Amino acid sequence: MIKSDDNLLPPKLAVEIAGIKFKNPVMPASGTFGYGEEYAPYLDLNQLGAVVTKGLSLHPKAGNNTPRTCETVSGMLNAIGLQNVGVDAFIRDKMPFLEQFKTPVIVNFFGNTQDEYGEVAARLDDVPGVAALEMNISCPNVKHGGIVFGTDPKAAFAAVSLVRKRTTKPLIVKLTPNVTDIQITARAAEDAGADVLSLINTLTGMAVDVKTRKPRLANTIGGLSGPAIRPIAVRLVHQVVQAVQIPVIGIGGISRAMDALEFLIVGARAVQVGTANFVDPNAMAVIIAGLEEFCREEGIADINDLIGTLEL
Amino acid sequence: MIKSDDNLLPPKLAVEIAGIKFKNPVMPASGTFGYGEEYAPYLDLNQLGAVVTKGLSLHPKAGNNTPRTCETVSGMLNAIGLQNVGVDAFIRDKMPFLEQFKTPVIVNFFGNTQDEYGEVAARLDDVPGVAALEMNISCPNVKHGGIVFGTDPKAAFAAVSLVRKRTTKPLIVKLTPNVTDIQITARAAEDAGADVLSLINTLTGMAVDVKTRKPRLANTIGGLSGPAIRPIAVRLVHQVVQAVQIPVIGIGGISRAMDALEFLIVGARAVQVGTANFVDPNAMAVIIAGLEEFCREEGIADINDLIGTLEL
Amino acid sequence: MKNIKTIVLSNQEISPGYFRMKILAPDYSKTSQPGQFVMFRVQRSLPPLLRRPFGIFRVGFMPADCDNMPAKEFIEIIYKVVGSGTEIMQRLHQGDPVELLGPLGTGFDCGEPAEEKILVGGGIGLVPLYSLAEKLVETSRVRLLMGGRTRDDIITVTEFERLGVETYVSTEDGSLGEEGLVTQVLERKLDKYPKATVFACGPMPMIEAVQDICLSRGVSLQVSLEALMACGVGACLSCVVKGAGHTEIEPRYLCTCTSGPVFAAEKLDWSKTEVKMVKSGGCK
Amino acid sequence: MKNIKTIVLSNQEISPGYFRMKILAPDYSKTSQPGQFVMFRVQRSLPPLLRRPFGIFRVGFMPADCDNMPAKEFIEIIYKVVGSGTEIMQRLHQGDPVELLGPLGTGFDCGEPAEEKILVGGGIGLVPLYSLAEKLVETSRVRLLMGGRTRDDIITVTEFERLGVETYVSTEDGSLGEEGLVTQVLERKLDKYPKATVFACGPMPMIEAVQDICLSRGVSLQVSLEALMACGVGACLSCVVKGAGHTEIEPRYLCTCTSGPVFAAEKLDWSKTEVKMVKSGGCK
Ligand SMILES: Cc1cc2nc3c(=O)[nH]c(=O)nc-3n(C[C@H](O)[C@H](O)[C@H](O)COP(=O)(O)OP(=O)(O)OC[C@H]3O[C@@H](n4cnc5c(N)ncnc54)[C@H](O)[C@@H]3O)c2cc1C
Ligand SMILES: Cc1cc2nc3c(=O)[nH]c(=O)nc-3n(C[C@H](O)[C@H](O)[C@H](O)COP(=O)(O)OP(=O)(O)OC[C@H]3O[C@@H](n4cnc5c(N)ncnc54)[C@H](O)[C@@H]3O)c2cc1C
Ligand SMILES: Cc1cc2nc3c(=O)[nH]c(=O)nc-3n(C[C@H](O)[C@H](O)[C@H](O)COP(=O)(O)O)c2cc1C
Ligand SMILES: Cc1cc2nc3c(=O)[nH]c(=O)nc-3n(C[C@H](O)[C@H](O)[C@H](O)COP(=O)(O)O)c2cc1C
Ligand code: FES
Ligand code: FES
Repeated sequence: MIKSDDNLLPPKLAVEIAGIKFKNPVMPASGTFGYGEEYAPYLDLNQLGAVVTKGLSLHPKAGNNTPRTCETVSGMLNAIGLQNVGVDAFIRDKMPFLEQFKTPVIVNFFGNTQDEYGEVAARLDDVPGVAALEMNISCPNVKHGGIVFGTDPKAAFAAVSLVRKRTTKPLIVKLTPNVTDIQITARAAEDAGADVLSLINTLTGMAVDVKTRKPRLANTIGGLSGPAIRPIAVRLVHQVVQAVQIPVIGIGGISRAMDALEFLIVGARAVQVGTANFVDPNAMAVIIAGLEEFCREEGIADINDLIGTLEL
Repeated sequence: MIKSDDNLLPPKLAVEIAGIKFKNPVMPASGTFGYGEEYAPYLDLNQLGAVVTKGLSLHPKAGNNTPRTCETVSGMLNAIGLQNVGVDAFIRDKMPFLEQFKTPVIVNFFGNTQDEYGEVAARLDDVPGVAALEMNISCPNVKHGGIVFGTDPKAAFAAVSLVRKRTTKPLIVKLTPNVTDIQITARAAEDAGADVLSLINTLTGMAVDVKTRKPRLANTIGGLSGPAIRPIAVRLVHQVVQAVQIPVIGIGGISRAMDALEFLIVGARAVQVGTANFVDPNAMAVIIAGLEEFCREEGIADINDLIGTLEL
Repeated sequence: MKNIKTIVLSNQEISPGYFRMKILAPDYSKTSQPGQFVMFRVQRSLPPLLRRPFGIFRVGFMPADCDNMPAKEFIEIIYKVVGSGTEIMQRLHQGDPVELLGPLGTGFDCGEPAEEKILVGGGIGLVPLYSLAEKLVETSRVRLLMGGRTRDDIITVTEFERLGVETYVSTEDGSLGEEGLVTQVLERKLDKYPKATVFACGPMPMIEAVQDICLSRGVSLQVSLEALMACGVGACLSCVVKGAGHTEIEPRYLCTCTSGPVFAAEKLDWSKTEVKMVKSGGCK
Repeated sequence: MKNIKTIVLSNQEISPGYFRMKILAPDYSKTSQPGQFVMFRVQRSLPPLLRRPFGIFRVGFMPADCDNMPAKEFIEIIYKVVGSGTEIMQRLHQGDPVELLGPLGTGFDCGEPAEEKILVGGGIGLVPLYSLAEKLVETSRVRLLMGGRTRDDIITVTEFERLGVETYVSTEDGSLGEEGLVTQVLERKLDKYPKATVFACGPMPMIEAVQDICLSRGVSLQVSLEALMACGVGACLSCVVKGAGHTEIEPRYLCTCTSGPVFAAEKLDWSKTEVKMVKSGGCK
């Protein structure tokens, strides 16, 4: 490891994943940053490693009834229900805004059948501004009793294989943490042709209003995110990094540079910041600055020298 | 539901589970209350619904290297490694103290093989002061590549079946949350003869010291507990209650009466309080008082009328 | 609209359970519109995790600390202590660091000058009506119908009166003003001024009743809604309400944080149980 | 030993990064022994989740507030700001509510009167030695060897001197007292007083060096250790250290919170890398 010096160049934060160059390893997590434009007044999108969009489906999706979110101890539950404008409206109405920036755009998408996944991927394939696709497999497979693709290694393998055939873009598969052995789904996604894995999506959770005796979410069950889940996310990323050869993006409860560093040290090549954007629209800029400062203080010339340096 | 009145009797908090009468539904979670004597100076053990002991094994167990614990955001990781005095020393040295109290004693135990489980259960079977056994199935099965019993429904079924044969005491099986579908392990335990299920044990997690690049626990991975995990625990208890006929005890992140109520409303018949004991040795007394106050305010004459009243 | 790290200037209890907080807020006089809100970060550390939305009561200036400094621009919010976040807020002191994201959302449309303007406020719902009244009194006759459960819920009425707003107070228990619901008073006023424009903010049952009244009389109505918010900027889709013409097949969700919090009544779907998204309060 | 809900009486920075806090603590004069500690709950709400262990610096009395009230018994703790919990602690004010669980653990054994007593303190490790010194000076000659990295780490030396303790200061950078390690001074003192009893508290490398010295000279040593604690009462088994004779096959773990924090050196396993459980500090 080359030691940098205060008098020398600033530490290099750029990382390369699946052939895409990111100016730094920090990007938003899908669903917490809208289509980018919502946060543009507060944060220069050119500062970010990438922009990751809200999850898109073949057709526009209404989402769940309200209440859709609920704060928990150091976390939040959400059951938005994947409300989105649909892939075509996205390409038509949202992409032009994002193309103004020099930042790679990663489009998150999902389907309720294997074919829907394939079709969305295909429609995005020839959109020039799209740097990569992120396939969210935490969705119920309506053709198989609603079992979530990501919790069934076979369904995950089949869906990823199909998507792989329908896109030439780098394919990131986003894993669900709600499984007994994440190494199995990770390998299934890798074997099916994923270029990158990202994790974790939210952990399923629930909260009850003890006065009304009703669940706090209209959907009863939702996804837990935020600082509370970070130790679980770090463990899962650590396990996945050991199970696969392809790069991994770490997600879950990151709100400070210190948090991002935990993921990089266990071997993530980049990180996504979710709930923290709600708490501070400037969170990612602060994290990027914090990574630079940490590298400087620790004499790390290139952040790539830090990735995967966990000492066991 | 019979409405109580401020002028009438105080609300009834007693619950009965598997034939055991508990004066209220609040008891400590195994491993957070030692063998009872540690907290006796701070809390009248006669106030509690039950005492639940540290997990016991056939032979004394040394536990892991240090550091064994680490605070996380609104939670903690532990990898104590099940250090304990062993079942015989427990019966000889610890039971006499616990027998002084009028409170039922639940003995938590574990094994690294099916036979070890059976043997510990058998040794406890004729100990008069022991009201019930709580079988912790979150342990690696050394005979099957170290896969945790509780994550493998077949291994869980076999181990519980064996223990069932070797004890006449009520048998509580404590489930691990680290599974894709907890309803499957819950039913396996029920089918194998469990009288009661308790959940959740800790969620596996990890934290990294970014300066030293080492895991914060000597064991690398540990169990996450505390308020942070409550939404996950409530969801799992809700799912298990719907999957089985036998009573369920709710555990996970309970530190206030409000928290305990969430579990009771989704259908738990009793709750266990873990990490909160460390924060406040009097936590369980405060929770019991809070349950009584809630019942009074809401006009609930008997806490059993509240159990399982979730409105969907 | 931006995020500023700033400080509390003062924080006082103005009625049991209701606090009024002054926060240093440069530029708000130029940028904020009546009916807009801020996402308030209670403290840098947890809890609470998420920011809390509060209407802007008013924007003002304080004399500069010394000659060569600019006057201090501030906003005031008024809040009721209801849960974990507001419990921490009530203990904040002058000088404590907080963060403001704002001004956010779509505010009131002041409409044509010189019409009769009726403001209907229920409890804490009064808050966004003050800045509106400040603007409306410049051109129109303004009446405020203020309702609450008891007299403790009737706040800042004097300040509206100082603006020249005619105020009518009613409480459910009769402890202040007329006994009964504010909607009774509204019916009477509309009998007298059938061409008035109505602006309402308060608890959902009140808003629904006001909407029924205005709809049946063909009176123009704007309502300011509350919804559970995580981001406040349209990114999380937590705060949606159903827009007019919403169906399961062709959903029309509107974000309260961007399309609202103020909506012209005709933009919303008023079929019952639809708009009551925060009926059960937040999560504790 | 019990848990009390109490208040902060004062909280002041005594050296850069070091604070001294007085906490109302009835009965501690009767119950607490030199070397014992408290589990301190920083605030009722999160964070931090767990309590933080602190040695009791001293127990004292303040005049009663008015005639018919008892004198106010208090304890003092001295803490260094190192992480999330102590960062919140430094902002506590007089009157703020806190909780104390204590007095906990096994303290120092004062040994035979009239022997030579040498106290070795490194930085914040000085804390538990003060109450010990108060007791020892009644019967014995007491010397304090106080070490730190820089002069900022040398605290409360005057107070030891007022007790009649001879103090010798050394700093690694020579900014106060002798330049070098406190162990150099210890060697010289033991050359002079080979029959002394040594009491040491400080960072693990210092404690290990002191142990080497005392062992080789056959000098009796008691050490006060730090360990990561969750409960403080022997229930969680987080804080274990390896006892003398510990092997993988026949483990001998001792709880620092109950068998310690003070241990006679011969009770511990000193084979290297064994006792260094908090080398990397806590978790953030
Ligand atoms: C646009 C807008 C303007 C508002 N203006 C005011 C105001 O001027 N004065 C005032 O006192 N209150 C106002 N509210 C309501 C205020 O946001 C809540 O009372 C406050 O967030 C409660 O926070 P808590 O932590 O004390 O309560 P908790 O119940 O602990 O909060 C838990 C969660 O629920 C949310 N929540 C709880 N109650 C409400 C509610 N009624 N509306 C929306 N979210 C809620 C919180 O924001 C938080 O995310 C406004 C709400 C909105 C949406
Ligand atoms: C018996 C005993 C007596 C002590 N007496 C004093 C004293 O008088 N003055 C003083 O300044 N410090 C003392 N310490 C150390 C003190 O407990 C820690 O500095 C403090 O807990 C750090 O808390 P934090 O939240 O600021 O740090 P963080 O690093 O954020 O704490 C995270 C976790 O690690 C633990 N931790 C961190 N550092 C230590 C440490 N050195 N020893 C034990 N646990 C640690 C914390 O308790 C907490 O659980 C003592 C420790 C023990 C075990
Ligand atoms: C409100 C909300 C909406 C989300 N929507 C999506 C989504 O559309 N697609 C997706 O893959 N993940 C979605 N997620 C999950 C996040 O991308 C992320 O994986 C998760 O929140 C954990 O990260 P965090 O703890 O930093 O928030 C959503 C999360 C939240 C809180
Ligand atoms: C320090 C510690 C030790 C534990 N030891 C055991 C154990 O021996 N057996 C067991 O079944 N569970 C053990 N647990 C798990 C708890 O009993 C409980 O299931 C878990 O902590 C979740 O509850 P909580 O969030 O209230 O702490 C332990 C937990 C902690 C924190
Ligand atoms: S609060 Fe996030 S979209 Fe409105
Ligand atoms: S701190 Fe829990 S056993 Fe010592």
